[in-house]
Amino acid sequence: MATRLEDPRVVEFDVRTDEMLVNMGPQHPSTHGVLRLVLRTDGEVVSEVQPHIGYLHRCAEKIGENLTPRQWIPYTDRMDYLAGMNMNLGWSLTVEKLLRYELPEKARHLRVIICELGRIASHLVGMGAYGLDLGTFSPFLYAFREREKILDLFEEACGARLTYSYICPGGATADLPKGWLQKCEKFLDEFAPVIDEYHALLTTNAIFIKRTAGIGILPAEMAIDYGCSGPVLRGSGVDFDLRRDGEPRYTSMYDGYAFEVVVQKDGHYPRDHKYPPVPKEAVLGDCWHRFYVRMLEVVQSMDLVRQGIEFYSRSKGDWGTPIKLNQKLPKGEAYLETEAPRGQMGFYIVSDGSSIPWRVRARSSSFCNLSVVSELCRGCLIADVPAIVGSLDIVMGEIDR
Amino acid sequence: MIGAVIDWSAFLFYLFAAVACGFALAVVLSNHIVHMAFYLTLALGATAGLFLLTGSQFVGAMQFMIYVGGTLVLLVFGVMLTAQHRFVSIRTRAGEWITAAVLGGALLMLLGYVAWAVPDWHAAPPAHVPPEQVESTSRLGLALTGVRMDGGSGYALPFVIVSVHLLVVLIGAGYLARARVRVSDAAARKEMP
Amino acid sequence: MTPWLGPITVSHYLTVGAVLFVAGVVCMAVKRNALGVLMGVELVLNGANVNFVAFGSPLLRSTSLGIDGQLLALFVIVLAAAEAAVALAIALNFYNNFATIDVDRADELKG
Amino acid sequence: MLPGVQVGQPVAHRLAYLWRAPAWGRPLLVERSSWDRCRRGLSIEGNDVVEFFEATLNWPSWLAWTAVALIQCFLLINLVAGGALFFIWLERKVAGRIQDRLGPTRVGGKFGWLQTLADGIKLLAKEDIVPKEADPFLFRMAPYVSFTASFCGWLALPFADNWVGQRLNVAVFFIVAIVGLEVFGVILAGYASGSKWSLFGAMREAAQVVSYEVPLGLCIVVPVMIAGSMDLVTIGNKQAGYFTNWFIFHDPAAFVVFWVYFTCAVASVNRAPFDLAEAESELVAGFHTEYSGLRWSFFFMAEYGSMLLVSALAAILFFGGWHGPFPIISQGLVPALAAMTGASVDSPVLVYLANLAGCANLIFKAVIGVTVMMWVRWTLPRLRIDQVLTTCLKYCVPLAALCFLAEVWFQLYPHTNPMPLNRLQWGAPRASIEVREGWLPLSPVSPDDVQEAQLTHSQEHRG
Repeated sequence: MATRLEDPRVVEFDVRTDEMLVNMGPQHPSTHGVLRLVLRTDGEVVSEVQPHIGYLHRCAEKIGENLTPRQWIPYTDRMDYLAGMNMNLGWSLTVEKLLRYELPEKARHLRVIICELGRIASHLVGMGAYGLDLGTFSPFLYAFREREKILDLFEEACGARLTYSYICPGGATADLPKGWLQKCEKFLDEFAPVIDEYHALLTTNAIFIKRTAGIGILPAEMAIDYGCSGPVLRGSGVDFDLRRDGEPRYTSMYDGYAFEVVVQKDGHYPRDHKYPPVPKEAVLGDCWHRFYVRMLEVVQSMDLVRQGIEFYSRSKGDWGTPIKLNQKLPKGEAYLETEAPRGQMGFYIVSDGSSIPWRVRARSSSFCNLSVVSELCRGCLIADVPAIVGSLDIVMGEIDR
Repeated sequence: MIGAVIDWSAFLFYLFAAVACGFALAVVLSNHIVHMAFYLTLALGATAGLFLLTGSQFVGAMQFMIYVGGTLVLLVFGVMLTAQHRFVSIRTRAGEWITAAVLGGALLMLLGYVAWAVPDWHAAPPAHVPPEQVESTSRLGLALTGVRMDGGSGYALPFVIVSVHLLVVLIGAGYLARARVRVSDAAARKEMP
Repeated sequence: MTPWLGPITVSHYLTVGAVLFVAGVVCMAVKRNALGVLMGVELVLNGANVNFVAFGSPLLRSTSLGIDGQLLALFVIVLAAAEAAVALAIALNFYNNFATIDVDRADELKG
Repeated sequence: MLPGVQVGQPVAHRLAYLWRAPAWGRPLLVERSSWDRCRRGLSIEGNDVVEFFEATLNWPSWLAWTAVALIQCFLLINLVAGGALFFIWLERKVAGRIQDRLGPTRVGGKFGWLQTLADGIKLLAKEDIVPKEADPFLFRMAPYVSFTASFCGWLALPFADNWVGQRLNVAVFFIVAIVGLEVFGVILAGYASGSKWSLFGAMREAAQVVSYEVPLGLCIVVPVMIAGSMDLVTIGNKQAGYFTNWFIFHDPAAFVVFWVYFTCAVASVNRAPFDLAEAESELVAGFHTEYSGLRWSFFFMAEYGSMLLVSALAAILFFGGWHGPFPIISQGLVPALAAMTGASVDSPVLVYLANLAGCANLIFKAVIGVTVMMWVRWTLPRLRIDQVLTTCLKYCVPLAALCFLAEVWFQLYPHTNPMPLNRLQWGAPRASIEVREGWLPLSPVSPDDVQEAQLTHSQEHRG
């Protein structure tokens, strides 16, 4: 059978150069922390990529088996350190599931507000850093400028800017301070026009489209096979979002909220009419779509925060009482998955009846998302490797734990 | 009086000549292919300086542009493509060196003798040269299109022949180093049962 | 009059050209790396060019070649570029087929 | 005579006829000829200063020439090095402002003027490391090769009328050729570093610069064609007067070709979005991954030097060089000052002042060009290597070639003629052929002259 040029396995080459093994990382500007990618290259063409992980391993799960659930909260912050609030939430919900704890209404809305803000902050970093991976520096700082405002809000609520330990089993450590909601609304009003700036600098930029559209195409089946989740999965056109499709214990948090899962249906994204249309070079599942899904999720989260503010200010009661530090856990196990900014974040807890869990386990989304790298990077150019890895938006703290 | 000794054009000539000859010898004597390419660059750059000294500014700039900037970059590119460890320095046998040195020395002596054999060639240069005789760029350009104001023959046909030749070379080099289709090793490995 | 103190004449340039030429010839003869041989060719062509330009310079000799010397040098430069491109393509092809760049091992008459 | 094609008289006349001056051609400013010093081969400009040294200070001739050469080198090297200091500061300020930051604010007062100097001192104090796998000789040489190439281009660049290190009649060509040599340092650095990332950077640089030299060369031919000379002083002086005389506004082809030139210039000096050789997100730092300290800063001086050089070249080729948007030198400043002070129009002081203003004008334009490059760098993502080459071969080369052809058309058929096609008469040559200055040194030539020249030439040869 004659090999045709369109065959994806074909690598075109001009001059035979010997294959070269190149270490991209663990100290490399665009591997998002301490990821090490071993590239087998033939000139500029990458024939194989192997991710090597474990440089940030801190035994978080083992530590969790020696601390009470509330004591382990700060360690969850350090998993996906760009979305600490969402990590707190996942763990808290899991523990609450084990405890069969019913959350007060106000705490539910507080958690929605905080977690969606956390999602915005996380996507802002993902988006800015993606610009950095493609060689443009300014959007990164524009993104950080806005993220800073979110961090200010968080700081006001919980006193910390990166590792919050704010949401905890039973509710949150404190209620939102006075005037916080107004500040939050002000932020949202200011932030809305800035998104157009990002679209101008990145989404619709000709060079950006050239660099991302049609690159690193992840078919929906492959995404499902590898267990990808979050924007990576939805970027491939799979309509799946745990906020809608998850367990009732999690989805009930979003009861009463109106939102639409960001995924391409019939060639259109919800709300993409507000933005310049999908470029014709873009193929569903490529880097551009993953990026675009994140951009739209930012808008979606802004909507959710606005709704949450409304619900929160209308609801009565308190923000929940955190469980005791050494709360006895019922014998049994609980597993719950939440939709973190990077995808499906699952926590598993097994208790033998003491206050310290017998087994703690985290299922991180970045780990599964990273595992497709070697599939996506086969036959691409070296410059595409950061583009592809960046579009997966991985956080090593979550992978290595 | 030292002022009589320092004639700048002579000084520059000797400078460029020394650089050109010295690095040409270094090209011969060096065994390291990348070093050779570097020395060759310097030698050819100094030759361009010599061209400028004779008033042939266009040829000098051309030497920089095409030779040093184009051909040599191409050469270095080729060197880097093939500069595996075992090919960086391929040693030559001593016998070859001796033969080459004897023959080269003889050739050099012959050429050197010839260079100084004709008295007219080292007679004193003209004291005054009118500028329009030195300024040659436009005359060169016109000569290439076949117009000669000094009555010599034009170069339109050679120019066209060279153009066609370059086109043929372009196609030929592209054909020789053409892209080949190959299945990547990883994919091939996967194919194997 | 010693050549060192007198004015620079055509003969001086011819001497430089001779050195470049001989260096190129020796380089072509002794180098076993195909690209080294190519560099020798470039040196030879440059040696010839120096002569052309020197004979064509009105500054050095009143009965000079005129612009014909420079024109020939130009043709040589352009053709040298073409020659280098082809030679490089051949060298790379050779390297692709034989996995060596040593010309002494290019003694098979098949590709 | 050497073999060649003997072209008959009529064709010669036709060609010369085609190259005659367009009707709107501006009279050329009177230039001092540098050819009286042709005897020395490489003539050194600035003979006023030499005369001053010789006549007033009684210095011997060789010392005067040496002193002048040294002064020129000193000025140029300070321009390049000081320019690098300034531009690195400016880059940080521009980047800061673009990114909603302040940039340097502390060292040297409110605006952080001395930040680069402080960095430079820090770089000087750093350890000079040569990696174990590196080729030490080439590793050490490479930054100097880059810097030398970038610096040499300045030798032929005029700053004002006849303010030039070495006036060459092929100055444009020379500068473009020399700027292309900077790639050598980068390739050597990439190879000699013994690092795979550096090697990738070097390979990319080689491929990129060699291919971008083609459209760059085509682009500079357009203003050269308009001016009829490759001498930058002549090109600059042909744009004297108001900004309407600038070559960028000469015709549409020149306007388009400027943008192609700018793109190619950005690519050939390795600035974003074409900074693939040092793409930090892919290749760590590309060819200078293994460099630190002073050697590393030499690469940066080379980069900023080349940026300023191509911008200055653009200013001369397209934006009137030292001639401002309003007449400064010839029609403006000098007569005005002369009228005010009562001095003669040729007064050296006035000419000097006018040239100084022109020099500042040129540098101002060049700095604007560099600032635009910075603006582009901090706005756009980086292209991929295949896209860079595609941009060159698919867009820049055809566009430049088209502009070249269009410019030929504009040169052959002046706008003054309502029916341009009737110029396309290959009929009888006119009695007297006007030849534009710059194209031919022999101005007005009549067919008789040519015949006579031929005759005398053949007689000379027979005799």
